[in-house]
Amino acid sequence: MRHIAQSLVGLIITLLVVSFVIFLVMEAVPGDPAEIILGMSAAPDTLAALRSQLGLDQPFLVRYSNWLIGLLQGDLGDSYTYSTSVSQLIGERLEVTLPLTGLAALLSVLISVPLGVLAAARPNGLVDMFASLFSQIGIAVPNFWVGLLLILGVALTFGWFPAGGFPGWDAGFWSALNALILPSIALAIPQAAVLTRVTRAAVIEVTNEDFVRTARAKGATPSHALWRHIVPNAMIPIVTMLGMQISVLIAGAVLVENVFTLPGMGTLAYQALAQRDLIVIQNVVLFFAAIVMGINFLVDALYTVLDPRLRVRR
Amino acid sequence: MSKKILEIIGLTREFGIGNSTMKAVDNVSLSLEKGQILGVVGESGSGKSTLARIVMALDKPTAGNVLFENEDIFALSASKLRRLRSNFQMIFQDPYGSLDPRHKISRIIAEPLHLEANAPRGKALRDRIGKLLEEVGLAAEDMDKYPHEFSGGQRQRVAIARALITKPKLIVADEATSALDLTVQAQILKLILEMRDTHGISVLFITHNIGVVDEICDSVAVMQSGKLVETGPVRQVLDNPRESYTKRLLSAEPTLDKIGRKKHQVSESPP
Amino acid sequence: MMLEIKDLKVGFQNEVGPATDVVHGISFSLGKGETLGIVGESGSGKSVLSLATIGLLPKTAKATGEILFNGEDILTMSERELCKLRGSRIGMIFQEPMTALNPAMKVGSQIAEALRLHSNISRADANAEALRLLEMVKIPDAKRKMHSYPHEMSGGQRQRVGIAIALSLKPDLLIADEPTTALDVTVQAEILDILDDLVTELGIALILISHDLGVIARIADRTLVMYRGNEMEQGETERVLRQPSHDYTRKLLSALPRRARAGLDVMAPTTLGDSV
Amino acid sequence: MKRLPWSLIVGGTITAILIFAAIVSQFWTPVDPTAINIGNRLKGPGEGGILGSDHFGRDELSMIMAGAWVSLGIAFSAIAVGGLIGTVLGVVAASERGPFEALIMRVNDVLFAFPPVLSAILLAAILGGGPVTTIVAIALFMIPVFARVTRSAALQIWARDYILAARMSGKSSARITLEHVIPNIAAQIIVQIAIQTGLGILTEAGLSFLGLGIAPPTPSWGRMLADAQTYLTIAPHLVFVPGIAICTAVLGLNLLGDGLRDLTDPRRRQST
Repeated sequence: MRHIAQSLVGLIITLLVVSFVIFLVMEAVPGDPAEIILGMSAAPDTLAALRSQLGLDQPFLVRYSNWLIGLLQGDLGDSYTYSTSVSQLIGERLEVTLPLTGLAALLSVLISVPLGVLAAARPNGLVDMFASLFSQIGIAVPNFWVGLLLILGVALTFGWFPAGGFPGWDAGFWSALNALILPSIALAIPQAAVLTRVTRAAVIEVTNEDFVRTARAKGATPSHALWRHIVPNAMIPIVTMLGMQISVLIAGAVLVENVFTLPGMGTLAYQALAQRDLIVIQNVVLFFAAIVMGINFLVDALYTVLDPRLRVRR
Repeated sequence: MSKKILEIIGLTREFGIGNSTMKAVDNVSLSLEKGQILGVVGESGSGKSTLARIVMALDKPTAGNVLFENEDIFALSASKLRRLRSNFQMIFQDPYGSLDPRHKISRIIAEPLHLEANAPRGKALRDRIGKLLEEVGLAAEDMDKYPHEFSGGQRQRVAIARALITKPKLIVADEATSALDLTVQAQILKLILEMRDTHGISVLFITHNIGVVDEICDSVAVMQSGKLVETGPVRQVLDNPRESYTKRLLSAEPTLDKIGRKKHQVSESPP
Repeated sequence: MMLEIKDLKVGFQNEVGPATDVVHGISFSLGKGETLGIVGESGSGKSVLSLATIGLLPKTAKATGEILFNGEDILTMSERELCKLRGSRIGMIFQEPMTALNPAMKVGSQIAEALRLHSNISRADANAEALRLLEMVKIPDAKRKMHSYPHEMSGGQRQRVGIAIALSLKPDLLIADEPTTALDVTVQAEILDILDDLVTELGIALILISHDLGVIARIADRTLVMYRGNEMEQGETERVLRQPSHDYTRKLLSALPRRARAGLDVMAPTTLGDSV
Repeated sequence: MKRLPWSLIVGGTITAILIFAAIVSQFWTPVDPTAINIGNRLKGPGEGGILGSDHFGRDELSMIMAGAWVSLGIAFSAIAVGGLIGTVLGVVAASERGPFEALIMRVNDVLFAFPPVLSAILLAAILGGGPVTTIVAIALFMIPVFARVTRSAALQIWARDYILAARMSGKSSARITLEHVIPNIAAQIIVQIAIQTGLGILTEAGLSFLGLGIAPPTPSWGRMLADAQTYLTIAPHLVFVPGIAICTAVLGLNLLGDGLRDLTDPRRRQST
């Protein structure tokens, strides 16, 4: 428990630092929001009026703390280009990005864990050869390219799934989910490749541990030893890698959303950059970073469940 | 002038674990005379290895002093301590972990000369290393090999050669023979005795093995859970132990006095 | 004879080149309730011999000869038959108590698992039996320790759990591979006492593998001395230690610290070993 | 004689070809990779150059060769910067321990929260897209990656007795790090460099796919794919050619990394 409390404090401190870094970087952007909104030809006094309306004339630290206070209250300010509040904008986009990354993470676990375990159960066997082929190639393919291939080979050839776009959840659960299938496969394959590799290595490593020999000496069959003793102890490196992969998934979402023209967080960040909508960039980047750190925190907490040795120590 | 080369006075070392502290070494006082071998014997958790590290100034005590030739090593300035270091050397337990696998034997053995101002160089250095290698029972040509080309016992000989190169007055051997096979252990013990006899080096011998203490030590200190239980000349402590822990330790050591299982011992008459 | 090993040879396949032979033709036999000590230094092949006996050699190993357990050859048994045999008819204790137990599983469950693998015993009955076994190996406060994880126990306690697991189904044969090497001497003495008592009480045959002649002397009726995969000699422990017939045994004895071999007054005064 | 791992041979060959093609592209390509030839537009492999041509009639093979230079150049620069900083931080953290180590690990956590695409978007807001943005964004992510790997490898070395022996000789931490720690972890760092260069190529491709990479008309594999999106149905070879180039390059570097690992650590031969 104390360990979890400690890492929670660590998480909050890191989040503060991250938000400060983001704010600092946005300060360095040439031109301020008022100029961007009104354009280059705006009159100086209109600019000044807008600046004070946006609170841009206040000192740096005041503006930073205003942003933080706003964050806590769920008020992230208004987008310059979308003319809605940023929080509403992010909320809408999360409806796409969260299911997309969640589905991809699920798919990759469902592919990689059984594949990696079965490959490790018989090293150099048929499953193992397939698994290593899959992981070598999977690690090397960019997810956006997998996306293009899926559009070309599945969407345009068979027409089972849409080649892009998102109808919204209002259009019905299944048609919305349908639009996310191919993108999540594109996102999942490279990740599943990495995870297969990690699973296989972790399972082989644990297989060589003394306690597995003890279990076999008790009369445990190879498969009993595998699922009852080896796999539970191999979960720690697997979960660690899964946690680290979340940031890769999120980065990948930006690319895959772009390929499938999905209105998610990634597209939002990308479009905001094109339109120099600084306040959106600032908040979206913080949001992404917070998700990455939050997941890492959960992984850390999961360790104590997986490994009883960590419950007392630390 | 005292004949004492090493004096440990009221040494305590605490470690913090979470919110509590644990005394790894608890108010231990010991002394070692010139040319003698002092065995420190104890089971795991007795604090004997922590004691060795402090004596080697690799760790600082929470309280107490370590006097080397009447000089308090923890009162010395860093530069003076560094100069003093060539006077004491250490031999470690694991012959596989104590030699850098990427360095040649000659470089390993010469390492302690690092701070010596007028250390030999070039041919003189190679001659000295060659002589040392022969002294510890290896060949001079071995200096151009790497550690992985040697067995555990041979590596321990290399470690001893490294300890001897600065002509130290004190050597701390931390379980130096525990990782070795019995026949190899006997050879290394013999080598340590020779080293003492020819160079007059004093040895602090840390071990869990009473038999080894009996074999080579002049005096012995028994430790348990950081505390000193009993100390004195080897014959006195091993033949007439005063403390119950010492007695227990001595009787637990398997010997060949009695051969056979309990029921056999009871049923059959002794020879 | 309950166990009869005839001309056992074990070799390991290498990635390139010929196999490395680590056991070159060992034979011995062991009757019910007997204890056999196998002594040797590192590289003597004694551990490989024990793994072969329980059918747990790694896949890269190739064994020839015969290991007859109650008349059936373990080397020709199928994996299924071996699984039935292991744990129920042959138990094994390993050297490292720190790593020999599953770190993520409660101690009680690890003992109960051994019972449940071989019989249709209910979970509750298995747990009750596991508790009895923990008490049998004299673990203090056994009821609470049932729910402990291995890391919450000392090395000696973990080794007792190892013994409880190995003896849970009262096997005919117990193999202990350096069971006390990683332990302190006082704990070693306790573990040897427990092994001695239980083996006698349950009438189990024991193979104890050790590098320590003192441990062998304490518990073995007969002793087999091995060196680099070969038998040097075997016989009654008393005879092997007091009147060794092979030079290597004499060398081993003379390498013992004086104190440990003090009882052997018949020892010829040899010098400490000469070569590495 | 120890047999070389097959992954080392295959990976080394692919990587060598890649580097060779990249260097050659600076002197010679079949056609000028930026030369527009509208008459030759969207030709398939064989009809317009060996690998076909794109929507401006540019020669795909020439663009792939020139793109290799960009890809490798950016990936290597990013690894050089990020890898060096990360390695130094990791090694120093392991030797100093205490608050300094804690601080470095916290900084790592912060950097780790910014996947390269995110920091590239942030940086692009200041600097605009381009090679510098790409290199910095990838390098920033490489810092924690290398710092973690080197720190944990170095900590294992610091626990060895030969380090104690070196300390007893009066050597400073810096000297011990140079003489004992770095030589003993060098193999692991080299393996990381190979694998992370592969990741760097993937990331560079992703960033130029988004238009955050090197500016046109300099060819880059990622933007070739972005352009191909429009002609998905009429000229699918535009999707295959750059994609296979990326895939092969990364595969080669990964195999090279695996091979090097097997070579230096035979114990892991089965486990990876």
